[in-house]
Amino acid sequence: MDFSIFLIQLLNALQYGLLLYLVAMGLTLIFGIMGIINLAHGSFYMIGAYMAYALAPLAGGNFFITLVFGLVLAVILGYLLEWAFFSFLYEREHLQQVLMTYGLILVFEEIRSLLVGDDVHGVPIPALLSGSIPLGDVMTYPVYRLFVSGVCLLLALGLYFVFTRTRLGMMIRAGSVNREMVQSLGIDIQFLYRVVFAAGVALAVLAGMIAAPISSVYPGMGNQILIICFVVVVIGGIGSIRGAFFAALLIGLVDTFGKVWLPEASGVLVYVLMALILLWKPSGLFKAGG
Amino acid sequence: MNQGEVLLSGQNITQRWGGLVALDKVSVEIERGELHAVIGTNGAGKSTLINILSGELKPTEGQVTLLDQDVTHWSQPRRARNGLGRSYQRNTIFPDFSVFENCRLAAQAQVQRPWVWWNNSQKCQLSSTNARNGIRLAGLEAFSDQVAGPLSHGQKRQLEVAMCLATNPQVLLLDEPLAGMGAEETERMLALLGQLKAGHGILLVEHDMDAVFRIADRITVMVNGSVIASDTPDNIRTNPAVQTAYLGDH
Amino acid sequence: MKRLQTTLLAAALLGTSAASMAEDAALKVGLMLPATGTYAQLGTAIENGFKLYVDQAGGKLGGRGVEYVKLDDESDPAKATDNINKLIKSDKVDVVVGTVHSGVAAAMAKVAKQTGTLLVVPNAGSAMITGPMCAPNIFRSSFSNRQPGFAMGKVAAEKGYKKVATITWKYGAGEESVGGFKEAFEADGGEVVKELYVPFPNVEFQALLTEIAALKPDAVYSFFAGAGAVKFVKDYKAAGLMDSIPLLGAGFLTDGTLKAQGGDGEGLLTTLHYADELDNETDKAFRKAYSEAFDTVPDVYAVQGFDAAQILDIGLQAAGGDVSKTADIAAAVEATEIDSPRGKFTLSRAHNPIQDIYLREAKGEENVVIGVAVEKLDDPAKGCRL
Amino acid sequence: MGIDKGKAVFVGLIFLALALYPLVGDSYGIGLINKVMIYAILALSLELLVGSTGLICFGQAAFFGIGAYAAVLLSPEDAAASIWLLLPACVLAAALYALFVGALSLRTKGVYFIMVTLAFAQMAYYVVHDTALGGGSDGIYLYYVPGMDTWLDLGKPLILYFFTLLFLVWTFVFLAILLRSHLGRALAGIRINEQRMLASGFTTYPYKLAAFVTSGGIAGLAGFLFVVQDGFVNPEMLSWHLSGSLLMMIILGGLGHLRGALIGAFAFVFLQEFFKSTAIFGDFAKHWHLGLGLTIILSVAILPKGLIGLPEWVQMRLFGYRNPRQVERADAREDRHS
Repeated sequence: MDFSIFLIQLLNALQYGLLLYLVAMGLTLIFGIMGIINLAHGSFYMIGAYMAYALAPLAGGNFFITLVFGLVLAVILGYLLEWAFFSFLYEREHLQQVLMTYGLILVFEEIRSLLVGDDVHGVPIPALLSGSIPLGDVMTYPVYRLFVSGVCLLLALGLYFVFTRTRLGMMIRAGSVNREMVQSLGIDIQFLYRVVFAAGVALAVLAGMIAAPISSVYPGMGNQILIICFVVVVIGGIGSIRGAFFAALLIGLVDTFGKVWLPEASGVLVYVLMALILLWKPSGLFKAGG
Repeated sequence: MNQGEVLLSGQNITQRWGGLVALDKVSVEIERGELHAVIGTNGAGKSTLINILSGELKPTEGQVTLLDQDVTHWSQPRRARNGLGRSYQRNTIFPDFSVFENCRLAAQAQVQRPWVWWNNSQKCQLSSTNARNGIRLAGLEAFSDQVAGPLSHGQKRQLEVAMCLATNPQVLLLDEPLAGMGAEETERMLALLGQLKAGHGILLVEHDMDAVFRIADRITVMVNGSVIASDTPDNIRTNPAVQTAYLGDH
Repeated sequence: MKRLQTTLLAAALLGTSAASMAEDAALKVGLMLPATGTYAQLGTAIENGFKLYVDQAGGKLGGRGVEYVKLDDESDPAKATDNINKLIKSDKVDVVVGTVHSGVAAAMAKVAKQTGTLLVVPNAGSAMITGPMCAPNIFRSSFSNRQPGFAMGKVAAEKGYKKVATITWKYGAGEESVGGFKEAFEADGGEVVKELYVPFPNVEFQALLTEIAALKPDAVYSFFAGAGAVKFVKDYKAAGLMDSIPLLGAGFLTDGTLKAQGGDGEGLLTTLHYADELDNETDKAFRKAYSEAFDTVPDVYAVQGFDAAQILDIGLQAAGGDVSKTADIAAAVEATEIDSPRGKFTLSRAHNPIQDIYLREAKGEENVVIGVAVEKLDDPAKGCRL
Repeated sequence: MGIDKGKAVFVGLIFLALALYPLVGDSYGIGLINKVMIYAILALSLELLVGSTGLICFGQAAFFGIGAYAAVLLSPEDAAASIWLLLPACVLAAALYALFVGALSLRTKGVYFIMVTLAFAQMAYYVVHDTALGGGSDGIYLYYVPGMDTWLDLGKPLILYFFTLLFLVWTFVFLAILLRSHLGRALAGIRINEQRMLASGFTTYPYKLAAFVTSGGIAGLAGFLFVVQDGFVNPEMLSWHLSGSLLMMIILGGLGHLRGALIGAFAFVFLQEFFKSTAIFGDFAKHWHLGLGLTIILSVAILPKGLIGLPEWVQMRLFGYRNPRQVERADAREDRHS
């Protein structure tokens, strides 16, 4: 593999990893803060992608207006779901959370089927970003993929700032380490939960929406990303924001280069990686709240 | 069985959490026939100490000796099988089991071939005998067949001690056995502790000062991870350092 | 002795009357197709096609009225045996039609072979079904995975490509399709320089596209379907490879996916046993009727459903509507040239279509036929002992 | 601990009903009940982990699938395998993988354990799906049904039915005996309060590992039976959807009771059949996942104790009556969690 190809692969790995980070982030937050293991998180990604498709006509086909629409809807959806469903899960055991959110996946998929059908849909790349940059002699790199990476990176930085520099971030970090402590500090825990949950949903929905133009939109797309996000969260350390970031990039690298160098084993590789990391550090690379 | 023999000791135990020093070169000794109380304000390091002695935590530095053996690197269960029993601040009983079964299960840890899956555990002589022994010592004979969950709080604390005793320990580490007890229950527990110390060494972490000064043979006072005094109750009462650091605030 | 004779006679009489009863009763058709999950859309198209034929035939197959029993196979092979058993043993269907997923179809074929129930496979292209699992009572109205691949191998060689890379999902259908391509292409002097595989049903292709760019082959042969096909074509285009390295594919790459690909599939050459704008009257009539009945344009899956019904009709006509006369049904079907919207085709001894594979070009939302890649392409049916 | 007579009679009646069913059932029914019995064995294996030991394994399907794949891969291609060799081999294969997974995943706790077992199951899934070993996504056939010389022809549905029933009863009795042994009691103790078990001197890790391996082996047995019945394996047998369904079975029946797993397996399959039924739901049956999903959510929300707890639940809702012992137990539990 010559060097320029290697660099391009690195770019691919980065882009995939960053997108994973965006989805896994919500998963790890919701678990870290609220103690809920949410299997339906992949469904939010799926919902996001379908929003990018279904809301486009309402937004006059403008991708960015669709994004804003979708985000607003996502926050509302997250808020309502927390109120109507997830708030009942806090005191439940993990097993019950697993099953109830598993049931939720089935419900979301069927509602999707009823509302938009089972077709595969494409979402056009916004004209502004539809160009591509030549890389090497035959290959070009689409600007939109760079845009996705850029958005993910910006969000990662933004989240890092929120977590380390703001009062809300401190509350969230404290909450993921010690829930009782937050309560005893007189913080409105219910409000905190709703904010975190809505943010988690919004992140997954956003990931789905910006991924839609490159991934297209199809039934069952949420389940695929869910499992891989679990791996990200486990490797990074449940509840760790930094961990999710590094683990997602690691998975991006292993997946990308695995496909090229070890195609036979590429499906298994990420799980082997996870096994090795857990052998070394049974609770992931980073501590909760970090 | 020599009264006065050192059963369990911790030497120069230091525990650091990152930059924070939770314990700074703490040394304690527990002798047979002695009830040794550790007191201190919240965050003084009492729980950390008891966790290190029992094996739940590995100290950053220092050594733990149990019955003349260096057990610093032993796991908690291994220490437990070799004569170390402990209770927790919170009840750690099995609420759905009978009082007897709670103790029998604890005693079962001593059974040599636990994987023999076809034998009915209820017919195990060794664990049943030890369980009954623990129940008798803790004075719970009347409740032996009752389900543990509905017992009163005091009885549950007694059961906690009984479960420790069922494992045939030489040393008991008791973490606030009096917490949340009424006056009558406290008296019963104190009487029980008084009886037990004859054959055992007991380390008691407790907030109830009156009780501690009534029954302890030796009191160790901890402040901010260090031992500031370790002496008889009478001497502790008059120790000026203790008065300013601890009793003064009380 | 006399008593025995009477008994036998009575039994014979009873037997015939039971048989004629069965012929009068409605033919129970079990439609075991995906209603949920990734393949739900294909299931609907097949069902529509099947029903269209039956409606055009006056609601009858082989002279018997038709009654449907539908079952969602969930594309889950682990449940497939139970599902088809339910249709056969509990719902007592006479015929089973299904399905899309190869793994499910393989399990169905096994049960059909054991029980002797008539089975028509309207999509799954697994070599197993008309290979080791072939049986007189099992028919396929679609294709074998090898067929479109083989045809494209011929086309690629004719176009003068020397070095070709292949890319597909790491699963049965993909490997068989690439195998077919390789067989034909290398027989005609080409060389497959690299076989690339993506874990199924992963749709993250970027790494392998970069690999293709590094290899710089003369062309790329690909086998993807559904969502994977949409994404692959879009990614291929976005990577800038579409202009420098021609993309070839089995027809599923552009069937029912062109709209979702949003123009990125324009001009793609694919091979399949069906195409848009075929110049035959059956197809024109079929398309018109289908559009009117279901308010949508038919695709290859609808054709396969339509032909599944047609195959059954031909066989049952010959057997007088009696599903138990497997030999008669098989003989009739094998002897008949089936007048399909895809053009006329016959069934091989192993009951796989011997059919023309078209070379098509994607134009707008249609795959327009530009020629026949291979005429009357058979399938080797390895392992079939018929 | 002592065997409750009422429960024993209840379970005995279930087994009796299963033994008598072939007298009334048609061939479809026998096949279906056979399959449900296999799921019941699988659910029992999971119950040992989840209900008895408190280890929430979200990858049980992997052991099931590995047992099944072993049955196919270890059978000679052109002859029937002897079950004397094949059955132990399948159990062993599944148990070995369980040993590997358990040894690693038991180092983790709580949610980690759930996710890690899930991920290891996915790993096994990809191995059979992607490597030449497993025959890929289409799966592999078993052409000859394994037998025991000539007198036990498992190709005959009725013989297979009683063969499966025998193993179901065996599994149940085995687990019932195991649960009252030292090992079983220790597992119960670990479920309720591992801290106390450690403090009492139990090195809990080998106990948990023993449970994990035993459970894996039983799942492998179920996998073997599945292959004998269907003659077919496919990677989807290892999918996480099946693992999820199994968890649902045991919680639907009633967690912490062996008979819960038994009831749950039957109830779950019945529920699926119900929602899929076009006779009841017409064309909407195509969206049967919706009904199933809602039922899962509702049953976990309303009936956390499962169908076993139903009589008590009805009593409480209808008559406002609560068994005082239960109340205090519940309080005791809260006490523990606080």
